[in-house]
This record gives sequence, structure tokens and C-alpha cells, in this order.
Amino acid sequence: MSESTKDIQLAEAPDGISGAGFFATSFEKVIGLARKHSLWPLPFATSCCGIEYMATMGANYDISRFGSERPSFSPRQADILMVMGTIAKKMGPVVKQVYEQMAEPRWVIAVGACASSGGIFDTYSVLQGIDRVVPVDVYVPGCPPRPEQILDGLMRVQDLAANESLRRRDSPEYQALLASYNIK
Amino acid sequence: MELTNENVLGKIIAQFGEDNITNAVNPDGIMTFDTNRQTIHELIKYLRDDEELQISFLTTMCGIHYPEQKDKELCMMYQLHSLRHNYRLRIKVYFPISDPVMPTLTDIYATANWMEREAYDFYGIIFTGHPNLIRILNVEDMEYHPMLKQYPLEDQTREDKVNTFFGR
Amino acid sequence: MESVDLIYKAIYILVIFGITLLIATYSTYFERKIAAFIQDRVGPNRAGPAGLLQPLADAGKLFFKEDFIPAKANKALFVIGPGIAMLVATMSSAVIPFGENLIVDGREIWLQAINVNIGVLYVFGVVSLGVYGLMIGGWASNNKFSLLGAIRAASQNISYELAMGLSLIAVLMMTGSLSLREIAEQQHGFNWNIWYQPLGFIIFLICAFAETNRTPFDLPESEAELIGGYHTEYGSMKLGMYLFAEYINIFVASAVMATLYFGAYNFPFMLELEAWLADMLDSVVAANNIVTMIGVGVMFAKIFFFIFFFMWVRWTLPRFRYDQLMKLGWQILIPLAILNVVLTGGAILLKEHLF
Amino acid sequence: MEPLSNRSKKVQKREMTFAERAYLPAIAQGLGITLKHFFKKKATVQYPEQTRERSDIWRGLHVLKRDENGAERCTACGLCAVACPAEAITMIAGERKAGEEHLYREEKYAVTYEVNMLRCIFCGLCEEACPKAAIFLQDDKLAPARYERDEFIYGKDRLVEPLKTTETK
Amino acid sequence: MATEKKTVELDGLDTFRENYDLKLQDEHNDNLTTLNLGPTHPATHGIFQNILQMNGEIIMDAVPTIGYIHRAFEKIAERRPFYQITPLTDRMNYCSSPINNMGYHMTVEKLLGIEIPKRAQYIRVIMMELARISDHLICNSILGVDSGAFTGFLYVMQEREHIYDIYEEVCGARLTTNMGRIGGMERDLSPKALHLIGEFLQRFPKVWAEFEKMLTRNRIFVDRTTDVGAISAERALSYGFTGPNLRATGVDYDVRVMNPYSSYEDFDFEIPVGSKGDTYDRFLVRNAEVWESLKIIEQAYKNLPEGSYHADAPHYYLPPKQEVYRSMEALIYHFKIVMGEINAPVGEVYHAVEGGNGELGFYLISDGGRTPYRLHFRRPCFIYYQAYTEMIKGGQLADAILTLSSLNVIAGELDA
Amino acid sequence: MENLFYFLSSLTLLCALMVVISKNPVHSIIFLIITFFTISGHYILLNAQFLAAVNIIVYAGAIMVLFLFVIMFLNMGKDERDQKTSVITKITGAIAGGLLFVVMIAALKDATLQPVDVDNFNSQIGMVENLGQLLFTKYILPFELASVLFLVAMVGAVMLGKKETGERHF
Repeated sequence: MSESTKDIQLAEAPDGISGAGFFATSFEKVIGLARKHSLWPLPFATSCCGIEYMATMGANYDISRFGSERPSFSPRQADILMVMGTIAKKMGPVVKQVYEQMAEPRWVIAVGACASSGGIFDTYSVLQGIDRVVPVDVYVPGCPPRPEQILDGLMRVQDLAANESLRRRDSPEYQALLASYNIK
Repeated sequence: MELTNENVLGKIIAQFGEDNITNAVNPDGIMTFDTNRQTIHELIKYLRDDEELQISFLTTMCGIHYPEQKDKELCMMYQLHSLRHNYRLRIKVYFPISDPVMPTLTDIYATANWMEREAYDFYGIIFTGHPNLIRILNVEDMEYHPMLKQYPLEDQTREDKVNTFFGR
Repeated sequence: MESVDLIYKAIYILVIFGITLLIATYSTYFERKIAAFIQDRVGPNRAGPAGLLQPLADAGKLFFKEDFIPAKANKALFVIGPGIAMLVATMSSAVIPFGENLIVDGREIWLQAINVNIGVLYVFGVVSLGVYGLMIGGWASNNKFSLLGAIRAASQNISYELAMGLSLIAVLMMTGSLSLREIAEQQHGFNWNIWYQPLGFIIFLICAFAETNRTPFDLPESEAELIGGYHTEYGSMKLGMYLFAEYINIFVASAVMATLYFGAYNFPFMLELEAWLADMLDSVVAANNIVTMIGVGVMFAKIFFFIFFFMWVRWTLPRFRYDQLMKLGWQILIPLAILNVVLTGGAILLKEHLF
Repeated sequence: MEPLSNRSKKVQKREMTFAERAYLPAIAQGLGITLKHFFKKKATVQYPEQTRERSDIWRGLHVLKRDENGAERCTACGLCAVACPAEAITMIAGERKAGEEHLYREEKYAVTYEVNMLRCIFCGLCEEACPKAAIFLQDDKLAPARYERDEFIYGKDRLVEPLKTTETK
Repeated sequence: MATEKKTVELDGLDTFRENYDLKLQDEHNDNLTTLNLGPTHPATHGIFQNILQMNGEIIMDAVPTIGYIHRAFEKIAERRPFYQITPLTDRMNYCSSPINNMGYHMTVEKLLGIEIPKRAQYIRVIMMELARISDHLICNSILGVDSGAFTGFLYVMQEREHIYDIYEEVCGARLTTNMGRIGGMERDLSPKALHLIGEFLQRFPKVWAEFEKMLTRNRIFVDRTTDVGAISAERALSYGFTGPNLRATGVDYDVRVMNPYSSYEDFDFEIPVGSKGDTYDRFLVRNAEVWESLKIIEQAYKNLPEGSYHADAPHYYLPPKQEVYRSMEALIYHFKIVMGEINAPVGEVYHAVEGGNGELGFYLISDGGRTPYRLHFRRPCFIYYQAYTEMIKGGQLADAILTLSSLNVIAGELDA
Repeated sequence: MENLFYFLSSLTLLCALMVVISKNPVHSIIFLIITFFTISGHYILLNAQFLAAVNIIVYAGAIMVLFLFVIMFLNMGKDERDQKTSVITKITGAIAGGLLFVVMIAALKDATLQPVDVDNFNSQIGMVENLGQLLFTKYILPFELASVLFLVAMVGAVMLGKKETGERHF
């Protein structure tokens, strides 16, 4: 959207001078902050990393501190798709389907080596990274990552969410990105 | 009766004849012998139903591929266990890859169902009489049977792999 | 009704509405905090100090999430569903007496939005409508999980309404009135209905859990079975409204329980306190107002306790299965409730004839 | 079926007593337990501010060690790459030129040494395979999450430990 | 509602359809609904799909589809030197990786004919039993989660963190442990590890007793699980059940007792068995097994013998690092072992250990090369998950979910 | 007040019509529910709050939920196909409707509207107490008969709903 880019330009003007733009950007910031602290994950846990995700939910790490403890197994309600574990070629279409069903704004974390790059499983049946089917925002290395690393990945997404413009996802770049994955 | 390799083998040979039970060895404490496609179904049924043996637990089965052995390229390994006597037994059947047909065991053991589907999926062994012989682990439209030795392990779509390095 | 009265009423209604929404909003926060504390965690603490802005963050996010209507859904009903849930939930707090009367400018203001003489029935009727929101939403989603959730919600609510109504009748027999204000007034001081109706209270409590779809009766949205149940297909603020409605329902259920069984705004020695205060301050009006305000505080303390109890139970118990739930409702609770009615009737007759 | 061994023990399954059938005692007990926990000290370690203690042998982020003189220990023998089950290590060996003794300990050294952190499974086999004590998995660092897949290919610039801290592990 | 009876909710996924139409068409009944449970349904935990045909809430038929995380372990194993397969086994039953690791090591040791010193065996026993505890506690607490009681899960997860701390102290990782080596352990138990184990033995019983208190006698839970997903001993044996799921039906088959390995014959423990083979029995059997495991750990911890933590097998066991830096002989062995040029004898072995879910078998054929010629894993999950259809028929949707979690099907092990 | 009455009446009629007209059974039921609400509105206009509340609780809150429930259940696995009504049905419908119309005109032709007696109007007539008094005194026989009828119906329903032992039901 051309409007949103205009807003961003206005934001560079000195504070308080340009009324509407100032308001719009502060508003965007507020919503960004709101989104940041309310990222509901869709735990797409297929294997080992899912078990570490359980540990992340557990008392010792407590993902709820970030406001993300409500797992939304329905893609409609989720904000981040946390793909944890190996995605086989048989599973690939399912991941894509789930991603397509999610409502904007949506983010994707590839947790662990398998989801990010296939990891140790360089085999005929394993997808070599989910970025072949859906656009990935944050990669978390490790096999499986420690819960600290998963939280780290979540915080990276939080940074994205806080700094993203409200309508960035209508932008032509984003549309092109989706189109390159053949996602409507 | 205490089951030993000798008396079990004797009993089986007495039942099925020397021709059908060959090559009995004992590689790791588990007696292993070969048999053929005609006998295997009856043999396993006999082992299960025999009052004395009670070898009535199908532990596992798997296919093996020996590309070098002429007309014995494929092998089906059955491992049985008598829980009562704590006695294990391994049976192998060799057959040519041009004719990968085996009788099904699904009528004897319920567990054979998926194991046979797995063997079909991996090696293309066709089990006659299987109620639902389709691929189990791989996608249905896969064109080859991946565990056969001639097929590569690697996913050919991988991009970040550098083959220049020594090693494998 | 005079115009001044109208204005007071309007203000009061707005205040109650605001408080309801506020409590519902912060119930989500407290639910998460209580869950966390029960589970040895700390809960949300990054959004604002101690995570106090968490509900606002959730609301902000939900408002600006893509508003999505599934292609095969029944569009109109899909939108109406959460609306009904929310509307019905907010309606029921109208008849709840949150306190006695305040005296401002010599004018008595009752802290109750409307005093209808059928207050109990009003609540009961409105609550029984709540299920429409779930059913319509679940059906309109065109998703089998949603539909199953909707069906479960419907059958559960109908079944438990019966037992709930029967347990209520025992209270009504005792008080002889359908007006919530009158019921509250009759429990003056420490003369709470719970002392006379323990069984009825337990039945009512269980039914309240069932009516608000809380664990152990959260079958309509049981996560492990139905993903999200009736709200599986809902995202954005429509989902928010369902969640909100649930918390408002909890609030209302807590308020009703406090009113019916735990003496609403009454607390022990309130008359003595009022007299003492009147002496102290040399003003009957001020004393009355202070006691009323304490009463309001007491009422909310009771409500908060029940809300806490709802959450406490939620994070402790496993849920029932569908058939067990039905069995509990029809074969245990309803006979018990009838027994309770009979016992109460007997006791009332005995009292009238013997004493 | 009669027991196969003499060690079997039936699990205890008592009939429910009336009180238990009335749901309430178990519910009260459960509520008691959860209430006890409500007031208990919390187990949470608030991650970014506090970190949980890790053992000294935790297999974290890789580092290429230097020896006491600050020269790189790696001699590009390639054992680590062979040992890696994920094939995450790539290296190109080079001959040390005269005058580079302070940089590389042996005559051969790794010109490029790359670890693909996204492939790596942190199994520790490379550390175990290294005959020169050059590659280590540090216990105090974790591979951080990043936005782009390319950023995970750690070259020597990020792997070799900085010069100042040369004490051996 | 659905436009056509046979279409799946997940449009565009044509791969589902072929399996799907299979049975469900036959009984064409208008009252039946099809419901697609999985592959991303919350209760499936890992990934398996079940297409259920339901009459109201009652399941009439089900068609399971698996293979959603098929990773070709057996194929990889044919291309990797023996020691590199350990990390693979980690990822099979990832709830109890050490058992897999050590089962595999024992298999290879059997092939190579290496005798392991007592101390190493005892350490292995401690680790395996810890793994069993962590496996069972996940399974049982997840059963709680699926029945709606989330809190108990988080209580025991804290204890699992302590088990992970011990793993971390022993091998340097939490979940995918890659613990031990062919020929023993990679390092001795450190004092801190011993201390942690001691501490664990002190604290865990209390937590576990508390967890049991929350569920075992709670009527809601008992009603939910009794007679749910029951299977008879005969059917279970025919389906190849092993482990807790078989023991819940009343058959006391336990590899640790029948074919003791790694000095299990030294320990005194019992085999808990159930009677009906329903979900409640499975829950109780697992609970009881946790207590038995604790007993074993206690015995092994108290009687931990002195001695070496690895076998004296320089051809197969990596020499200590200090040796490698100093002596040429050690360096050569080191190179040979790492390059995978150990001379494994030709042969075939089968070794079974009692995994978290039952008899975890490794069937290894070696042709003398640097890699196994064929390595077949007998994965208990794969084998008993077939029975799932039979177990849930006639039950309700809620039952199916509890049955699934009580079977403790682990996707990594299921699909291999 | 009068405007409100006309508004409610027209809404009632409209919704009642929509119940018959709408194709989707679920829509029909929802319109029926709205109809009940408007009727409750009429009760309130007549100062019969108790009846209004009971109308909502019983009809809108319980019976209609059951209706919706049943229709959702029946609808669950089925396609939404248009059921073509045959010509005969249409003709029969037209005749029946016409007959009803004629009968109604005949009945209403001679009817006279009773004028409201403003002086003797008792506003409390619809209140709970008065209603209760009437039910338990003047109309005690019909009331009790009705309750016996319901009891019989209930027992019958239980008998019908009871399945054979051993069969699982919910």
C-alpha cells in the first residue's frame, strides 16, 4: 500500500510537527507493541524439538512470560507458526496448508536443524528446510535447540513484530514473497 | 521342554523336510535358517500353533537387499520369539528381485500387516493376500523403492552441500 | 421516573458495563497469572509492569489481526455468532445488586441497574440464551470440529440448566421472591443462604461450571479433542469476543452465586458498624454510604473469590467425557436437586407448623 | 496368561469407595495440591536476564581454539568433517607460508573452515574426533537465532576464538 | 455442510485421498460423519493422521495414515560409520534417547564381541532407567493433559528438567544425548553428576507421589480411562505389543528380566502388570514402572562398582585425548576409528533392550565394511500403533484421544 | 408505546413469515427464535414480565436450542441440496392455504374488538403472585392435568429413549 510507505516517511519528520503522520506512526508503534507481547504460537511439533518446546512451556523456562503460552492449535488464531521437527516431503503440503490458513499478520519460526535445513536427515524423504514451502522469518539452530534458544527465536520474532509497519503485509514486496511460494 | 537350537531344528526339519529348511547357522545365539516361499507361511503357522514350541510372537521382520547375489537379491527376515520358553528364532527367505513375491502373514499375526507394508514400501516386495498393500511411510506417488541399494540416500534437492570436500 | 434518576441510572449502567468489561479483560490476565502460579511459573510479566498490560496487548493484537471468514462458512451467521455471545453475556449483569443504596442529595440510589421482580428468571433466561452464540458460531463455521463443539455446548447447557433451575427453586421457596434485590436483603448480616442450602449451592456451583463451559465441563472447546471446539475457525476479534464472553459469564455466574448464596453485599455486623459509624461521624447518611461502599467491596471480594475458584478448578481437574457429563447432569444432579427441593419444602412446612 | 517370570506384580486397583465415588475428596485433594503450589517458590528462570546454569561439558557453539602463543591449532586434517554425521563442516586446507608461524601452529592449516550451524546437530563428534584439540563446543555460548539462512554459515571469522582470551579450556 | 461426503477438509492435499477413500466408502451410511484427526491435531502430539468415521461421537471406523516424518533412518544407517549412527538413534524415541543410544551400542558391542566393565554397565543402567522415567512421566502427564488436567504435567516436567540436568552432566546435551560410545561411556560420572542423581532420588519420589495423588484416585480421571481402549492379551500379542502396553494386558514380558543385558540381572525389581489392558491399566503400569525404575537406580547408585568406565578395546574405543596428543599409536587408532575404518567382523546380531515403549530391537548385518550392511530397528511404536484402529472402534472421540496418549506413540519412533 | 407495539407486531409477522419462507432450516429456526423474542416483548408491553421471562427460558432457551441441535445433527453429514417441490405439493399447499384464509375471514367477519376498560384495568394481573394465585386456585384442575400429562410424556420419552443394556449410548 502506498499509504503506509507515506506514513513511514512522515515518521522521519520531527516529532509533533506533522500531526496525522505522527499519530499514525505512534499508533503503529502501539499496535506493534501489542502484537509483540501477544504472539500466540501454533506449535507444529513433529519430533524432538517439540519435546524441547514442552520444556519451554514448562515451569523452568515459562514461555508465558512473553505472553505466548496460549497454544493455538487452530491456525486461524495463531500468530506464529513454530515448526519444530523434521518435515518430511509427505508433510510439506500440510505445513503449507496450515500457513495458508493462518490470518495476517503471521510469522514463521523454523525451530531446530531439521525444520531449518533438514539437519542430519539428508535423505530422500525429508524436506531440506521448510523455507522451500513457506517463507521463514526466524531460524533457530540446534538439534534440538535449548529452550533458551527457542525463547531467543521468539524474541527475534517479537522484534520483528514490534518494528513492522501495520500494513507491511500489504506491501508489494510481501505479496511478491508470497507469490514466489505460490501462496495466495 | 527346554527349547534348544538342536531340538527345535530337529522338530522343524522333521515336519518340513531337509529341502525346505537349509543353511542353519547360529550367528549370535539366535538360530537362523533359510527356507523358501512355499514353506514360510505353513512354517510360521506351525511354530505358533505347536503345543510344545509355542513360538508365537512375531518380533520383527524386514527386507534385505543383496544386489550381488544372483537370483537371491532380496531376502525377507522373520524373527520369532517364544515368550513361554524365552527362545528366539530367525528365518530367512531369499528370492529374486525379478519376482519379488511373498505370501502374507497377516492371517497369522495381526502385526505383520504394517511390517509387510513397510517391506513393500522399502523393497517393493509384494505380499500376496495382503489386505491393503500400499506404501506406508513414503508418499504414495513415489516411483521407486528407496531401500534398494542402487538408490542414493541423499535428497537431490539440497543446495548447500559442498561435494568438493573429501570424506564420503 | 425523574430525569435526574434517569441520569443516575444511565451513569450507573455505564459504570457496571465498564466494570464488567474491565473484570472480563483482566480475568484473562488473572487466569494466566493464576495458572502460572499454580504451575510454579511466573506468568506474563513482560507487557507492562508485572505484565499488567497483557490483556490490552491481546486485545490490540486481536483487533488488528486479519479478519477472516472461511470461504464455506455461512457469512452472516458467522459474524452474528460471537455478537450474540457477547451481547447475552453483557446483558445479565443488569439485575445484579452490587450494593445497597447510596444517598446522594437526599436521593436514594440503589446500586442495581434494574430491579425487576423476576430478577432470577431474567438471569436464568439470559444465561440460557448464551448457548445460541456458541451454536450459531459453531454451525456457521462449516467445520466438523466446530459443529461437534456446538452440539456439545447445546446439549450440555440444556441438561445443566434443568438442575440449575431446580436448585434455584429451593432458594426461591425459602425467600419467596424472584427479585434478586429482595433475596439479597433477606440475607442481611450473616444470615446467608449457604447455611440453609449447602446442597443446593454445590449443585448450583457445578451447573455454573457447566454453563460457563469451564473445566471440568469445557467439552465444547476441549483443546485436546476438538482443537478449539466451536471457535476453531474464529480468529481476530471474533475469537476475542468469544473468549471475552466466557469471562463475562464467569463474572456473572460468580456474582449470581454471591448474591443467591453468599449474601451479596451483606457482611457480618453491618448494622452494628453502621450504627457505630453514625455515632462516630454524626451523620446517618455518611454512615449509610460508607457501609454501602464496604458492602460493594464485600460483594466484589466474594465475586473475585469465585472467579479465582473457577480458575483454580480449571487448572486442577481433568474434564469429563460427554456421556459421563450427561450422566452426571441427568442422573445425579437433577435427582439431587429434586431431593433438595423436597427437603427444603419439608423444612419450610415443619418450620411453619412447629414453630 | 500365566506369568512368564516370578517377578510380576499386579498393579493396585481398589474399588472406589463411596466417598471417592462422590468425586469430592479427590477434587479437594487436587485443589489442595494446586493451592500449595500457588504459594510455592517459582521455578522459573527468567531467561534473557537470568540464565540457567549449564554443565561444563554442554555442547554449545563451536570455537576454533588457539594455542598458548595465539596460533591456530587446527591443522586441517579433516577428521571433524568426516566425523560429522550432518555433513555440516566444510574446510579447505592450505600450506603455511613462511612467516606465518605465529598464526598457525602446524604446517597445514584451514584456509576456510565453515560450519553450517543450521545443519549442525551439536552431537560433539567433531570435538571428539579432533586430534589437535582445535575445535571445541563451548558450554557458555549458544548459537543464536537469526533471520536469514545464510547467516548461519559460520566462517573462520566467527569460529576462531579471539586473540585476547587464549587460556585453554 | 460439507459439499460432498468423501472430500477431506484439507483441500488440495490429494495425497490424503487415496488412503482415505479406502474403507470408508464401503459402508455408505448417511448418518456417519467423517472427521479428519490429524496430522496437526493437538492430541496427536507427533504426526499421524486418523480419518475417523463417526456416528455422532462414536467412532465406527478409522483409517490411520503414518509416515509424516519418515526420515529414512535405516537408509542413513547404511551410509554412516558405526559410531555416527548413535546420533540417529537419539532421534528415534526422543523421549528416552539414552536407551536407544545404549541399545545400539550394545548391539555393536555384541557384534564386535566387546565385554564392558561392570561400572560402565551400571552407569548405563542408571541412565537407561532415568530415560525410562522421563519417558513414562511424559506419557502419563500427557495423558493428564489430554484429559484436561494440565497442571500435573508441568509439575513433572520440572522433574524432567532435573533428569536433563543429569544427562547434561553426563554427556553434554539435554534431549538428543548421543550418550556413551561403542565400548562404554565417553566419560566417567562426574562428582556433580553423582550428586545430581542422589538429589534426584531424594526429591523425585515426592513429586511423583503428588502427581499420582492428583489423578489415580480422582473419579473423573478413573471414569475417563477405565475400559477405554482396552485390548486383550491375545490380541495384544498378535499385534506384537511389548513393554508397558503389553504388561497392562497382564503379560509380564520384560526384556530386562527375560534376556538381561547390561547387568540387569543384578537388580531386584518387579514387573508391574495390569489386568484389562485399558488406558487406566496402562497409566497404572507406567506409574508403577517409574517406581521400579527408581528402585533400580537406587540400587545401581548405591552399589556402583569401581573400575573403568569403558572397555579395554583400543581398536574400537577412542583413546583418551591426552594419549592422542602424545603417542603415535593412539593417534593412529584415533584416525582409524574416526575415519570409520574399524574392522567390524562379518555377521549378524539382534539385540533387544526394554525401551520406553517396549522391546526396542536392533538387527544388524555387517559385511565387514565401515558401515552396517543393514540395520533394522524393531520400533515398538510402529508395531503396536497398528492396533490403534481396533482399540478405538466403538469408543468416543474423547476415548480415542486418551487411548492415543496412553499408548505413548512417539512419531520419531513410529515413522523412523 | 403504540409505536413500539406496531413495530414489534410487524417484526413478529415478518419473522414468522421468514420462518416459513427461508430455505435453510437453521435460518428458519433462528427466525423462529426472534419471533419468540418479539412475542416476549408483547408480554412485557402487557406488563406480564413473568410470562415474558418464562417464554424466553422455555421456548427460546430450551426448546429452540433442542430444535437447532437436532437440525444441526441431521444436517451434519448431508449436502445442502435444493429439494424440488413437486407440483402436487404446490397445489395442495395452495388449496390448504386458501381454505385457511377463507375460514379466517369467515371467523373474523363478525368478531368485534372489545374496548379496553381503562378504569378497571389491573396492571398487576400478569405478575407472578397473581398468576400463581390463579393457577393454584381457579385453574387448579387444568394445571394439574397438564402437569400429569407432562409427567406421562416424560416417562414415555424415557422409555423410548432407554436402550438395551450393554449398548453404549450417550
